[in-house]
Amino acid sequence: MTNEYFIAIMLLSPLVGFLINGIFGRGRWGGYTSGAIATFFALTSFASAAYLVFGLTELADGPRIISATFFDWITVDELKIPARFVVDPISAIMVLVVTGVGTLIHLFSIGYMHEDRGVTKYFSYLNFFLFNMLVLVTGDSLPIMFVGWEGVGLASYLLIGFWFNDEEKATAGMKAFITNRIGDAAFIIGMFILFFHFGTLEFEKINSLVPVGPTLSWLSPLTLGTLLLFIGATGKSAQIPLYVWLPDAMAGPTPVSALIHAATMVTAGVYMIVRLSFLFAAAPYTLMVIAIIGALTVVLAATIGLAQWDIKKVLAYSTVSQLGYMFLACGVGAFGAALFHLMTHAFFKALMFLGSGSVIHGMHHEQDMRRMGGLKKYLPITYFTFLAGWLAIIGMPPFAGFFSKDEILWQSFSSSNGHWIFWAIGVLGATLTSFYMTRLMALTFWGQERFDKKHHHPHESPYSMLIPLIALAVLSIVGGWLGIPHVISEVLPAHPANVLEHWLEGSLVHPIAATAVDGGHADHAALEWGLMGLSVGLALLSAVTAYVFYIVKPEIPKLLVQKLGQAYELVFNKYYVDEIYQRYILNPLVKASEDLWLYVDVRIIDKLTYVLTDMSIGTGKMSKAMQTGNIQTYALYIVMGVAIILTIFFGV
Amino acid sequence: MLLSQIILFPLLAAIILLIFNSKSDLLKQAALGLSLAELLLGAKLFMAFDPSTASLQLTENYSWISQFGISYSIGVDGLSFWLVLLTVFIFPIAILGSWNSINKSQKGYYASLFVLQTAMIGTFLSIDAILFYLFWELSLVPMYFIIGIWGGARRIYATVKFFIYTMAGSILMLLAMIYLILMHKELMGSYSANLLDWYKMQIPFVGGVLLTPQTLMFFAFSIAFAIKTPAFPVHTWLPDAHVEAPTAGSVLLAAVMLKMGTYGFVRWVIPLFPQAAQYWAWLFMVIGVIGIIYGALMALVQTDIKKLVAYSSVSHMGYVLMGLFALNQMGVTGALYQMLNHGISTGALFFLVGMIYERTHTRQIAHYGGLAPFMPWYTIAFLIITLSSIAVPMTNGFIGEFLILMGSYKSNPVWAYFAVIGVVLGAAYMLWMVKKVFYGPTGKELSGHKDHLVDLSAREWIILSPFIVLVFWMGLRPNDFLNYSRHSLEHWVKNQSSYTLDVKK
Amino acid sequence: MLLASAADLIVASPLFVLFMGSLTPLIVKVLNKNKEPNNFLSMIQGVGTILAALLLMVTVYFLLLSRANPFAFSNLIAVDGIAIIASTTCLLLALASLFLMRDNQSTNGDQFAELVFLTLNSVLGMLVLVMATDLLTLFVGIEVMSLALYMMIGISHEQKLSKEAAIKYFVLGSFASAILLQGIAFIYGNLGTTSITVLTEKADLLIGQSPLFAVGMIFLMIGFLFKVSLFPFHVWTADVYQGAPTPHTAFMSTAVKMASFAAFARIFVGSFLVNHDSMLNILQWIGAITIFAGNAGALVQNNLKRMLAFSSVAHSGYILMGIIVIGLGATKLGMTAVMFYLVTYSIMNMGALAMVSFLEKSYSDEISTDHIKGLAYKRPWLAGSFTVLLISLAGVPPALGFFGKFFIFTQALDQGLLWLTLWAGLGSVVGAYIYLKPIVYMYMIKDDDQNEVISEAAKDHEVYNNRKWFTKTVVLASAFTILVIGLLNTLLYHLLSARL
Amino acid sequence: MTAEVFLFWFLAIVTVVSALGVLFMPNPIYSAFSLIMTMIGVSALFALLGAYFLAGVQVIVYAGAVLVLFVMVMMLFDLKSEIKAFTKGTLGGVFKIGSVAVLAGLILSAIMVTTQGVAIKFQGQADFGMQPTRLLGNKLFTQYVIIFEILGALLLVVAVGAVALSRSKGGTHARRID
Amino acid sequence: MLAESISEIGLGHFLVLSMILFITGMLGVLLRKNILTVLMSIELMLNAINLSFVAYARSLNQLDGQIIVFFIMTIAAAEAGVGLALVVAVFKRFKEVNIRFFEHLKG
Repeated sequence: MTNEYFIAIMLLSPLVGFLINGIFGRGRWGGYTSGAIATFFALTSFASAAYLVFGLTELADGPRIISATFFDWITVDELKIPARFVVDPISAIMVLVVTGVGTLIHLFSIGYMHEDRGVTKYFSYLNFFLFNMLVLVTGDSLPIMFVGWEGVGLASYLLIGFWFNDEEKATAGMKAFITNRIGDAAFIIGMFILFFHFGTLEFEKINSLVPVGPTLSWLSPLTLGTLLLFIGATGKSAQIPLYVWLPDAMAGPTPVSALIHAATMVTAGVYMIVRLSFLFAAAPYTLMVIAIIGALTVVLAATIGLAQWDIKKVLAYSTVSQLGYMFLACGVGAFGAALFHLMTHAFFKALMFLGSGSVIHGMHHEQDMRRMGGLKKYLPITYFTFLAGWLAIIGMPPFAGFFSKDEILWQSFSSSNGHWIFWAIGVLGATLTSFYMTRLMALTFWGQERFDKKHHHPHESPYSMLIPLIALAVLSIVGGWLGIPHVISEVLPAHPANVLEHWLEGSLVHPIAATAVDGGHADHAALEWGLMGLSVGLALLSAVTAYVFYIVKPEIPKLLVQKLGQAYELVFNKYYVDEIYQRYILNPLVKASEDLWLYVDVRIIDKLTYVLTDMSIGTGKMSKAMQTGNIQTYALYIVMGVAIILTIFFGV
Repeated sequence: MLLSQIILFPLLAAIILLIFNSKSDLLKQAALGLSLAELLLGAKLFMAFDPSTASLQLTENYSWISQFGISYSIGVDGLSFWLVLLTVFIFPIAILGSWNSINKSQKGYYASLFVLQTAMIGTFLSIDAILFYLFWELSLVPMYFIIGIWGGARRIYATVKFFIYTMAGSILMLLAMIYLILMHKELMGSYSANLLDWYKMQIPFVGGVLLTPQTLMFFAFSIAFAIKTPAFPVHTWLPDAHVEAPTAGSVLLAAVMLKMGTYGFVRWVIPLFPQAAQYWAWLFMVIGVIGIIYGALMALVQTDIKKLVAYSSVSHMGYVLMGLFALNQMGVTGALYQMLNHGISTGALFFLVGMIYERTHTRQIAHYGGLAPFMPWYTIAFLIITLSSIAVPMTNGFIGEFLILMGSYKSNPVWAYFAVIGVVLGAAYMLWMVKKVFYGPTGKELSGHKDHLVDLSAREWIILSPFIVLVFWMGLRPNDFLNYSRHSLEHWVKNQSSYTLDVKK
Repeated sequence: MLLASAADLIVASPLFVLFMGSLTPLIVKVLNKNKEPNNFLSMIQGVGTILAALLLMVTVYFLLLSRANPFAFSNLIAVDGIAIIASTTCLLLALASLFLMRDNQSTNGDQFAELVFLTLNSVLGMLVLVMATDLLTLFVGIEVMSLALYMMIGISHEQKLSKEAAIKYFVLGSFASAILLQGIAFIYGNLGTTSITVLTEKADLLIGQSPLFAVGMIFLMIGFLFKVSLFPFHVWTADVYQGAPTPHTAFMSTAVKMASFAAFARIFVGSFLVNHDSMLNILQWIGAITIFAGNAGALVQNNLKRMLAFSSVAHSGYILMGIIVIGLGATKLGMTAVMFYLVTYSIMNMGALAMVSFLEKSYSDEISTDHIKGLAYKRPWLAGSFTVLLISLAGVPPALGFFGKFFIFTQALDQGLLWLTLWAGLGSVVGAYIYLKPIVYMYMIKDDDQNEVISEAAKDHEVYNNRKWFTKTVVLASAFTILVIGLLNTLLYHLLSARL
Repeated sequence: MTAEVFLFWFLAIVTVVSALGVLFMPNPIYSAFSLIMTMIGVSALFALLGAYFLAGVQVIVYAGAVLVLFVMVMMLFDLKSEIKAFTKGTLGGVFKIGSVAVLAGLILSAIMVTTQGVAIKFQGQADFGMQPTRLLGNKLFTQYVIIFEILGALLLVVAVGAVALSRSKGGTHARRID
Repeated sequence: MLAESISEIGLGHFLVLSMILFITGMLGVLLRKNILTVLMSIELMLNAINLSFVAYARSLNQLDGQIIVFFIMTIAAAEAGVGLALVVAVFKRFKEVNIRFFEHLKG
């Protein structure tokens, strides 16, 4: 029973915070009050989450699961959806990440947002987001997950468009919601397919019904259903082709970008696939598609990231790219690796976003990197924490990113679902990541000070912002130690265990074919070391190159831009994807609607009504024309009538 | 007698108002009081209703036109229960919504509203065909006046179009009803216009052949109901009527009157002509799908808020039609639920549009912009209702659309694939409108009205809060509502091809 | 052989009373040195006479009911069900018309006593017509009714139009009755008698055998088609209804139609349509075209009287459907439906035209839709009643008009007249539009000339109009009846059905 | 060819010719005189058919009363300028004559078919018993008395009405409003 | 056949003659300009009808036909009286007997 209470507290305390701030705070409370309230409820949630996860570790044997069923949500015919929430090893990680990172970001926001007019609203939205995210991760059936799924989308919509007086920002929010909706529509259909195949949408029940062997058919409900769910995931997690909303989503306040568009919400798609690993594992074709899409996204986003000037845009594309890694991991059946990277990425990307927030805050809302540079002496703490994030993302050991990314790369090479091409693409992506991230560092913190010193007085942020930065920096360093690969731990003195793997044991499924390869890892050890070295080496090389380009010889990039010309234009303009969508999908749709309205509604349907009316009126006019007023004409009608009737009667 | 009281009390109220001194300020209060009294009767019905049975309850039966077996026979079951409650619930709010906007001949206005209420409730409760037809047509008259007298600039065009469209459809229905009365005589040996008797008839049906009695009558009824619903090619009266009607008129039109059409399908068409309904279900699903997508596309390009909401109605009612003709329990449950949802969300939307119209006297989306800073609570209310309208989970809209789509998927996946496009488009047009109206810089046209842009008044809060409560209640605990209809719907679906209805003694 | 038996005299007593009573206004006028007595007095005399005749009529009917033989005067007339229903209705309608005549400016002048006299004699003709069981009586009835009517219209105050209407009606009416009479001649020649009872028995057989008899039947029908204004014999209707003083229009469009249809229905009792498809088809076509020509014709009119004239044409089309049903063998049910429709239609149309009569401000006033702009705000009760009447005419339940249509449609469908019924249904949709139009003007369009300076004369007219108490009574009473009988339609139906 | 037959043909020609005179004479007075000729011809035909009383009445009532009335009215009008007999409109005329022709054709053929050519002959002499006129009177006052009475009333109605019509001054004086 | 139909007179002859008169009257109503002539034409039609009644009475050997004719004559006289009264009333006011004068009511 207590567990139920704690689940309820975990879920509802952000909701309570949302309501308190939303209803009572508006226009009355300042940033500190409402921020304190919101942070308190986030912290409460984190505390209960921690308690629950602790409780989970106690449950050694049997299914490690803590669940609570509150009421029956929908009950119609064979469809039964209880409002049931669970904390199991998979969701436990997410719950901790969400509430933990969430709390930190709440804290950060107090400093970042307290001067904003709508700060109460801001905090209520943040709490609202937390609530929905928790529903998403703990929900024990697809529909409940979908509730959170759409709920976080809604929160994201509200927060992106937070400064709605600027129409562009409002538009960005709308774009995010609608793009997500496309994915959601597919998600719904996916749910239907699964429901009518399995007869239930509860995870555990589906798990028990999933066929043993892989389903090798494109048209089987399993493949189709998972594919559609994956399309849903591409919407939420910004993968090709639905990633376009995420860069625009940077219109929101920076902590929001950190929380929603880097750490938590955008990983929901990955989480969903991990959560349903037993299902996806049985659908290898889907996995293949996921891997391909993931790999493509990695490269595409990374290349775009090379040429952006907006610090947040760079981070956004990097997020897209990193999400691509997670999908790649899922695609090759390394669900654990995906979850691992999800977690580490949450740490270091949140860190980097917050760091950039700190920079932006310090620079009085300047986001263009061309007008930064040399900030490390103005923002020392920010710089150092950012440095940790940088090292993590480019995959330098022993930072968090190294372990998780390496796990993915290794799995994509070695797993039976994997292929060396995936590995190659992954390494390419890592190299590019390393380049543009170093570029970001170079442009922002190193080199010359390019900003106008008269107007800009860069200053370090308050402690409420720095504490989260530091905390996240620590996590970015140590976070990866939870999943140290066997090859490394063997050489390390203490032989630290792979905690994560142990934790997730039994909760995750490996692709059926992949299990066979696990044996004889000794043979693989050398290969693993080699590949690891290669990727780290390449990343280093790339980082050095970037350093050379942007610090040592700044004229090289300009030369390159001139040389590459169109290719650069293409990348700089994000491959014109937005323009293509606008031109070939949106504009024709609006045009078609206008035409339909003008032609079908107005010119055909209404016209038809008018034609009928006109026909009646025409008959009326004929009837009127008959009335000449002339007596003899009337008499003629009588005679004609008689004549005609007689003619018809006698059938002449 | 309870049902008769519910039907006839508003009529009595109308008469009371008519002999009221029209100069008196008490008129509005009296109207509100009377409608609240009716709401109390609704509450009594809520207490008296037994959700554990599928049979018809609280029936009353008095002989009326005995020579043709026509009787005053009414009853309620799970299919009509919520619609009746919706009607009694929405009227006091509608009266509150007309509080300041109706200044001309108030007496006639409130009397019309009450007559309308009688007609609507009567339509939902009638078990006799001719009685049903009587209420069905009667509902046209007050609505005709409400739009025609208290409406906007093109009100006469709109109201006449509304009247003629609906009447054209219902004439066919009347003929089919007469045919059924005669057929009952032929098959069963006595005249009867009682629906319960009709259910027992086996109406000849030959699949695919148009000129068989069942198919012909199926279409005769369907056309009448499709026009009222309104389904795709016969929907054009709706935008006009909505745009021109006064706020309460739009609300009642959307919230209750359109339901009369879909309720007709549930109560009359499908159980009476089961084979034809099954045979032609695909057609109506296609019409539903077209309605969903077409309505959404239309809404996407409207420049008038009310017209946008009106076209969104077309889209929403497309879902209902689709759910009904899925002919399985999920679809039909969803459809029934969606009827209520649409009543609540679109009703509330029209109220909201009316409120802003009272302040700015324009309905052009282009004239608005940046309202949110001036009217934050209004914006929140609008947003909540918008979310309900675009079926975000935890609001009522989601439950309805989810069940409908699921039911449709079960009966024919292809249409569900198409229908789901509407989910995306729905979000698109609503959010686009929200963006244009509330966000961005303040509209140029509004600069003169800034003094009027005050946030919600207490009266407006009273109007909106029930809707908001219901949006979440119905979204979070649908079973609280569905339990009242569950047995009826189960019975309806399970015994589709030989549907009969018992009377609970 | 006696001139007539006592029983005969009893049967004819309403007619005698009516005729004698009709003379009283004249006698009073003569005794008053040929000066016009008080209009009110003349009207009261007329009303008294009508009520006496009504009372006698009912008494006679119930006396005869016990004898089970309604015939009298060598089977020339009979007081049977059709007769009692039609004659009582006609008498009541005449009563209402007298009320209107008393109030209307174009009828209540110097010759009101004569007008009352002519009206009562026109009703006398109607009574003869509805009682007629012999073609000769029938013809005589038509002539008495019509000739009196021609003159009633002719002596109106309004000069040009009503004289023209009278001439038109007269020439065309005589022409049509000549055709009818020729028809009677052919029927007589082939049948050997003019008895309608015999005719209905043998018509079925003879139509097949003798073309000339068929021609006779058709001529006879055409005489009636003219009187009840069915296409293409309806053309006079609008002109005459418009030109005639409104009370007379009310009288014509209700009582004359009632009487003519009642007599018309009699010849179909033999159900000869069953075996004569071409005849059936012709009548169906006439019905269908009439409904549409009437409704569509009304669509383009602005003059209320003309509009109601066309609507009256359309309603004749609906009634013809009932007549066809009678001809197809469903005698009792069809007859009930027809009578029901006639009674309801008479009430509605009497009310509607009374409203028009009320609105007329002088003898040459022509009421168009413009005249009723914003009326609802000046005279809410009357406008409301008019609305009820119009809605009833449109056939929207729960007003009485709907049930009239319902019974007709039911019987028509029962006889398998599917497409005709469909057509009639569509026609009534068009019809709905025309009845909505005055409502639109009354309620939804504001009167523009609110601020215009009102002349003294206009004020006087207004004052005068306010005193049209009888007219107002007729409007309100008919609207009230429409609503009440609308709900209690079964009572009326059974009342009629039991007589037939 | 018996005298009867000869007489019939003679009278037929007379009536038809004078009827055509009614139709074609431009001057209404001449038309009226032609009509008198027709009436007399018809009355002779009545006599030929054995309806002697009717023949007499025909002459007295029609030729003697009705037509005289017509002529008197015409004199009242003093119409000298009447030149054209027919209303204008060629197309209308064609329609009128055409439809009348169709009608005439149909009726005549119906007569032909019904009377089987003209083969039906009158059976025997016109014989209604001893005194047809007396019998006529008898029937009139017994069997048909009601119609007789009604027509009496009708004549009174027409008389009063005609007087009223001629006295009606119409719109020359509107009713005073008091 | 033709000779026979000339030399022997039967019902058909009278009916045909009556119809010729009837049609002539009808044409008169349809075509004549003067309203008085129109009235006369109607009288002509009634006369034609009378003729057929009498012929039928003769053929059926009944007196009833003749009685009908008697009544018709009365009615015809009444009709003539009404018609003439109307015409006179109109003439007194408008000095017009052309039938085309009566075309104000139309449409």
